[in-house]
Amino acid sequence: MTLWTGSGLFNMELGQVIMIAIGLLLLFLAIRKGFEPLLLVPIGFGGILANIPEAGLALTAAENAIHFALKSDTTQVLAALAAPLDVAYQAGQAITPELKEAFKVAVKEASYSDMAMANAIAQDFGYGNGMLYNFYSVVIGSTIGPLVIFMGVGAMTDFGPLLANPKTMLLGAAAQFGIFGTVLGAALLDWLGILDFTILEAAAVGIIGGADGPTSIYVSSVLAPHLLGAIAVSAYAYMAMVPMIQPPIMKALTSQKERAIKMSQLRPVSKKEKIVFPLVVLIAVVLFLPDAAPLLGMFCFGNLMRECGVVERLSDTAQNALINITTIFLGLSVGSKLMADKFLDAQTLGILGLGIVAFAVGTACGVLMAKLMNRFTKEAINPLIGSAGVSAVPMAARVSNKVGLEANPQNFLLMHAMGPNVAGVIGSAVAAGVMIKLLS
Amino acid sequence: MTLWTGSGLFNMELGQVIMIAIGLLLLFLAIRKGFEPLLLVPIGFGGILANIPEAGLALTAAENAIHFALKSDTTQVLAALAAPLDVAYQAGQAITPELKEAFKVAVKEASYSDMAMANAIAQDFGYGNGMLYNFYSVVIGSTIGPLVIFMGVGAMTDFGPLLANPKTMLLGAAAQFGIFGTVLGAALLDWLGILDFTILEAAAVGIIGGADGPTSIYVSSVLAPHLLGAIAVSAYAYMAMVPMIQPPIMKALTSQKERAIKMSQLRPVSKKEKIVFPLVVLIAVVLFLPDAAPLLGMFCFGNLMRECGVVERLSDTAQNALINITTIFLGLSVGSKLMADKFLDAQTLGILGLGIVAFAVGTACGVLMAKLMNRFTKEAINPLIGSAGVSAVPMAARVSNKVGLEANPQNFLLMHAMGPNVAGVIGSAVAAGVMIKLLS
Amino acid sequence: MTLWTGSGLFNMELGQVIMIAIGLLLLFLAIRKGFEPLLLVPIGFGGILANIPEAGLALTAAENAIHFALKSDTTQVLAALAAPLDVAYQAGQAITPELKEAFKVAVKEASYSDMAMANAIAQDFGYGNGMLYNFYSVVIGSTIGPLVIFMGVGAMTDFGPLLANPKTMLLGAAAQFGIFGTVLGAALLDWLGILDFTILEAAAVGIIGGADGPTSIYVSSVLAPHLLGAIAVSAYAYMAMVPMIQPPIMKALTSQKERAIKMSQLRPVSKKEKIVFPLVVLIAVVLFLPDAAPLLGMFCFGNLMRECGVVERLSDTAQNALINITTIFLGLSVGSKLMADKFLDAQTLGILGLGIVAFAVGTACGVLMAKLMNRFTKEAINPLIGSAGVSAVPMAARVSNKVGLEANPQNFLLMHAMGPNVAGVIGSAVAAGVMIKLLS
Amino acid sequence: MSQAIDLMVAGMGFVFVFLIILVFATLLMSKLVHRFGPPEPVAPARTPRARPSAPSSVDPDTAEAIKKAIAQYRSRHKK
Amino acid sequence: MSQAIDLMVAGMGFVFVFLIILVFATLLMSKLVHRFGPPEPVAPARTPRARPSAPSSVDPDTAEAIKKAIAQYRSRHKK
Amino acid sequence: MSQAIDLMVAGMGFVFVFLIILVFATLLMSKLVHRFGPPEPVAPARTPRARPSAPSSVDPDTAEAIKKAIAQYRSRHKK
Ligand code: NA
Ligand code: NA
Ligand code: NA
Repeated sequence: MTLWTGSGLFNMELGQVIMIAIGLLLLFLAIRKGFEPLLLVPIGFGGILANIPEAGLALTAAENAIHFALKSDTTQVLAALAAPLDVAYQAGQAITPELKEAFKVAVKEASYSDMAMANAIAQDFGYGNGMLYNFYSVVIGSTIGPLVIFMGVGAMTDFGPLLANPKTMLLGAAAQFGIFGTVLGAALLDWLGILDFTILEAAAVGIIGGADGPTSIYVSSVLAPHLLGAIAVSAYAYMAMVPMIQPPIMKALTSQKERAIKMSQLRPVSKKEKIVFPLVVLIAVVLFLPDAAPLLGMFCFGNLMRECGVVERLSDTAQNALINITTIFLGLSVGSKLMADKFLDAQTLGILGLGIVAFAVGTACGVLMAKLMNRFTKEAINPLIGSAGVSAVPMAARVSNKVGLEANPQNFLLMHAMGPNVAGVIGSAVAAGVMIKLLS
Repeated sequence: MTLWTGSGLFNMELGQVIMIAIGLLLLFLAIRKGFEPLLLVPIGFGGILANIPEAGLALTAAENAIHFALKSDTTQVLAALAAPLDVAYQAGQAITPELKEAFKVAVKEASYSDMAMANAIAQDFGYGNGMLYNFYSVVIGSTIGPLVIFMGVGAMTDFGPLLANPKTMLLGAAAQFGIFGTVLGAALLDWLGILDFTILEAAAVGIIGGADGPTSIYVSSVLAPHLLGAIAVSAYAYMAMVPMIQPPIMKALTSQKERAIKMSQLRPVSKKEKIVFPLVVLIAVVLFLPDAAPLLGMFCFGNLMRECGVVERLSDTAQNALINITTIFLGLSVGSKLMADKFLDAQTLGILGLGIVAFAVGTACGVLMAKLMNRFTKEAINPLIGSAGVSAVPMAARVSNKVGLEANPQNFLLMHAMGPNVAGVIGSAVAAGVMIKLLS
Repeated sequence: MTLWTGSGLFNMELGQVIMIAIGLLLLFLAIRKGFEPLLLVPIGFGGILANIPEAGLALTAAENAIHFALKSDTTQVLAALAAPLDVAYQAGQAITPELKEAFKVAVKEASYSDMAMANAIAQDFGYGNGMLYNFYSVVIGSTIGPLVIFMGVGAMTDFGPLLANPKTMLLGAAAQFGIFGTVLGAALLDWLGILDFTILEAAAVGIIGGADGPTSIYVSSVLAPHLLGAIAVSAYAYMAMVPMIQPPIMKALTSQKERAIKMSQLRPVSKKEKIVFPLVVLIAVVLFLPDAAPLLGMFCFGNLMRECGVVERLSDTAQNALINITTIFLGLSVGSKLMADKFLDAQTLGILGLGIVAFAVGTACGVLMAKLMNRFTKEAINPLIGSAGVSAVPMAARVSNKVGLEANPQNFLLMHAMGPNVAGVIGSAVAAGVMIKLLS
Repeated sequence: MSQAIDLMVAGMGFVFVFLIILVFATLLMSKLVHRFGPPEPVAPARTPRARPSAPSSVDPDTAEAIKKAIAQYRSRHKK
Repeated sequence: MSQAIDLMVAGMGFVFVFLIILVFATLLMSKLVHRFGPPEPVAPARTPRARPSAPSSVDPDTAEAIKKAIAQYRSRHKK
Repeated sequence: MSQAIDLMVAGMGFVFVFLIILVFATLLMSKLVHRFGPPEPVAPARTPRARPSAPSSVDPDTAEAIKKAIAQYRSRHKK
């Protein structure tokens, strides 16, 4: 009996069925279509795990205790939990739908200390945090996961092309309009009454336009953790779709002649410049934007380990074992935010819709900026490399190269696009720092 | 003086001497006899560390504080700790043997919150958790360790042979009788008054019959953490002894003719079937047994990473760096449960005795089930592959193969035995889920 | 506006500028001069991160809350934090320099429980622990980091040369006079009123003489965490300078003839001796010095994994992925202790001065002990191998070899010096255990 | 005691039910994959829990070949 | 809405200011490095985020060579 | 000051006692191992803290051999 009443089939809700289907869809996209599989395989799988009925893998001890106590009328547990959560309830009182709602709201609005107390009480009664909740709090709640990934990305990034032509950094700046344009879009939806977005939520949604996975996860975990699932899925999905999203926009904004512009070969960059560059970025962060310090600090640290040549052991581990381990748990943790009652919401649709706007706006602004720069610089700049400013490393640079080759089969833009591409990573980390500074 | 009164030689108790000898014995078995060295080397070493007198490596801050305060008459510390632990004691009162006993019992029975408060007070007085206690709470207390190992095992498992002949899964089911038969045995010992086992303890002991290390550790950490040391040691020791335990049982239950049965070659299995299979298992877990979700979810996740072909980086890390790191700390953590006052107990003898019964029963039921199936299936089934259903991957399958070769030198059963062998892993995880569901 | 008033440039203090310069200097020494780069690159970078104005990366949530509340006159936050920290303050009261000082002192002297409560309150107000503070508490606060490094070092250490000639262990003992001589020196400075050092601080400073990174970090994190930054930097810097510090002392204390002494070839050592040796050391720790158990236990565990030959997977991971990951975070964590207000202090100068004394004394005592032993042993001992007793593996042994070759080009001392060299690691871990036992 | 019997009955029953369902689900899955999936080259069954063929490692054959190569190399280039 | 506009103005402004400063800082840095640094052999620009040339891994060329070696070895040493 | 002297006396004393005991324990251990252990092939002393001969890595000799092999291979198979 317990086995049957406790089974998934008996307790399955429609939302969970839908979310499991979405999880399977993400796995399909990742495995068959090659959509950012390193992240979407763990996210999709984590999403399925988070929606297993009665398993409560993504819930805190307190939430699990409330769920089971409400189900089995264990009023004593409910009464004990009611106190720290500030719910009006005495042991023995009847369990009404209003009460369920009251607990739900209370959990959502509880302060850090109250929640900690409620969890301790739940653990006294033998309930525990779900596995995915533990992963989430260690990896994302502490912000360590995205930062370690960013360190690994730093250790994999070669700033050579950027150093050879630093002015392409401006393309990486322009493309960040994708972020702030989307914030504006979200605020507009809110103003028009179509969807509700607080300014914090709007900023978190906007970061999708940064086209950078760890930055998106970091910012949304700080500004709007309840939207993290939708934002991360949206960011990675659109990053995978960059080869579909960008080319039409790039072609619409450029003439055949512009696309055929050949750029002069990049100068060689010395080892020493590469070693000093991450320190230059770090000093700029120190002086101008301390709130970008965690993200850009770890990024520069990874890059310094890569370039300095004396800590290859560490650089190697940062690029392999460490980033892989973190990716596995980061993905599962993001998946834990794909729970039906939090994900199946009009906001999610809005986020998916705004996400593609973000990419399109960022691409367009990058291209337009490149056209503008082309007027003022001595050496010609092919406007196609502007689109790479959104980051989505290295996909966006490859798209620039491909579109360039279509216009002129002798035109190899890959290296030239790599400059704005990695500048886009810095640009979105800076934008992230600004938003965190101004809003939190 | 302090050096002498604080030395191991001055404070050594007989139990600790015995436990250190047991630790050395485990190391000997692991290193010289090749008994599951990957786990038994860290477990044995951890067992020695846990029994170093006065070092308190496996104790909480509160336990360390109580130990030293009782020893040095620091009544102020004792009084401070007495409050949350609900011991009747005032600063200045004499320290009696009864008081020592009262503290010991209080620590054992303290709730999660009370213990947390006592630890905080002990840390205020400058005491800290022992190293092994920290390892234990991070790796096993959080259940993360066994789950990560299970993920790695999933990433190392090839379900091909099982997919080629799915009905051999029933052998993996039958062999789980080893688990429940042992539960019954423990309950019988309790009923006869020979040993005391609660139903939770009996279930935890039974899981030894699952012949799967991480499952044993996971289940006993949930149902009976105080028995974890004995259960894990018993499980790994008997898994290493499978080549001695199984053959006599297999030969006793089969005729020479049955043992010589040749099985038809397995059909090739497509990549796609291998990718979809972990998802099929996952969906079955979702629908029927949410309580097996942590174990089987991580197992299927590991296997999906292995088979999907697009996340080789992650699969590789899950099978190497990650599982190795986790194994080191898991082993030391299990070792921390080999403390004299918890291990040297009649229950441990019972556990060691019941463990071998568990393996024998599981083996026998697997073989008998195979004989039964052989009657009803078109294609012949060699009953020797039934014994592989206990899991103990891949040792049990090799035993099947070896005994098969003895009967018929042309009879290669290894691949056929691999099916029930990995089915046994699923089977014992399911059994674990059922026991956790019904008992906790 | 917020961007400008929150920028580093606007808030930069002189101390932070100096510390950032010191961080850059450490990076320069590590990258250009090859000074222990594996540690000094992360330490230097962490030091810069820790001193970014307004970023608060190395501060607790409570410290961050106090900083920003004092800056922005948020008296409500201050009042809430004043309670657990025992500061006399009511919401609405004016913020005076005395109040700032009072909070600073209160944070420094708060007990573990009070600090935990203050942090919880700060988190209720939306403040969080800095990234580096989180790293520090996980990696060093828990003592896990140095212990894991020590395990990895154990897995990389070959005790063969020591086993071939065990009496060279005495050289590793004599060189520990560097530790205790420095403790005496620090106490002398205190007694003369030149600098203030409590006995705990003096002991922590002395451990620099152990010439062993993880031991230094471990001991100072236990005895005097506020000095950890200076002690670790001093230890690693002088270890890198061993080839400059040692030769003059070695030459001053030995005659040309002594330096030219040829030592007989080391006997071959069997595998079995190497397997048993870490267990012998462990048993000695069990019997005589439980307080050295964490350090020497993990060291012996690593060495047993290396030598036993049956857990190569684990040994390999302990020497690579695991030690590299730990080194990255350990270095950043040590860097978090390079904050201006804690580092720029007369004590730091004292520590740097005493550190070189420590190395010199240790070297001298090792050489003198070797000369003494040479009188009483049958086989000749070249006094140059005595200096290797300070540890600083394998640099000090190479120095012995080099100075030996200068005196006699046929004189290869490397292997003979390796014995005292690894004995020095054991010796300083023993000294660490004694100091922790007697002082904490 | 009776608890243990209940646990055994429920447990073994459930294990069998679950794995029987899984047998049928697997058979169905294989059928569906073969019907709807495009034909693909088939991989032969490998030994389970075998060491992964990690991209960074050198397989035994290679190792052997390399050894020979080194031996030859050394015998030719005696220093 | 006005908050979002403010955020956009401040944000884009800051991003541009920051990266423009970085452009000049980088140009200055390169100049300083070239002036004061001793000449050194120059590395050509590589593809960013490429797999590291991990010391423990075998590069494609080697892999190819090894494959050939194995093939030869096997053909010569048929068991 | 007197605390520091006490610490030094106790500390150095203990370090010496401990390591002297360890010397004798080690000598005894070696003797016992040689007496009771069956003879085994003996490994020569290696450099401590040396890089482990990680199974996944390629040793210098091999690397050299491989390089030669590649050079030959390339010179023969010019694309
Ligand atoms: Na970007
Ligand atoms: Na099993
Ligand atoms: Na030392």
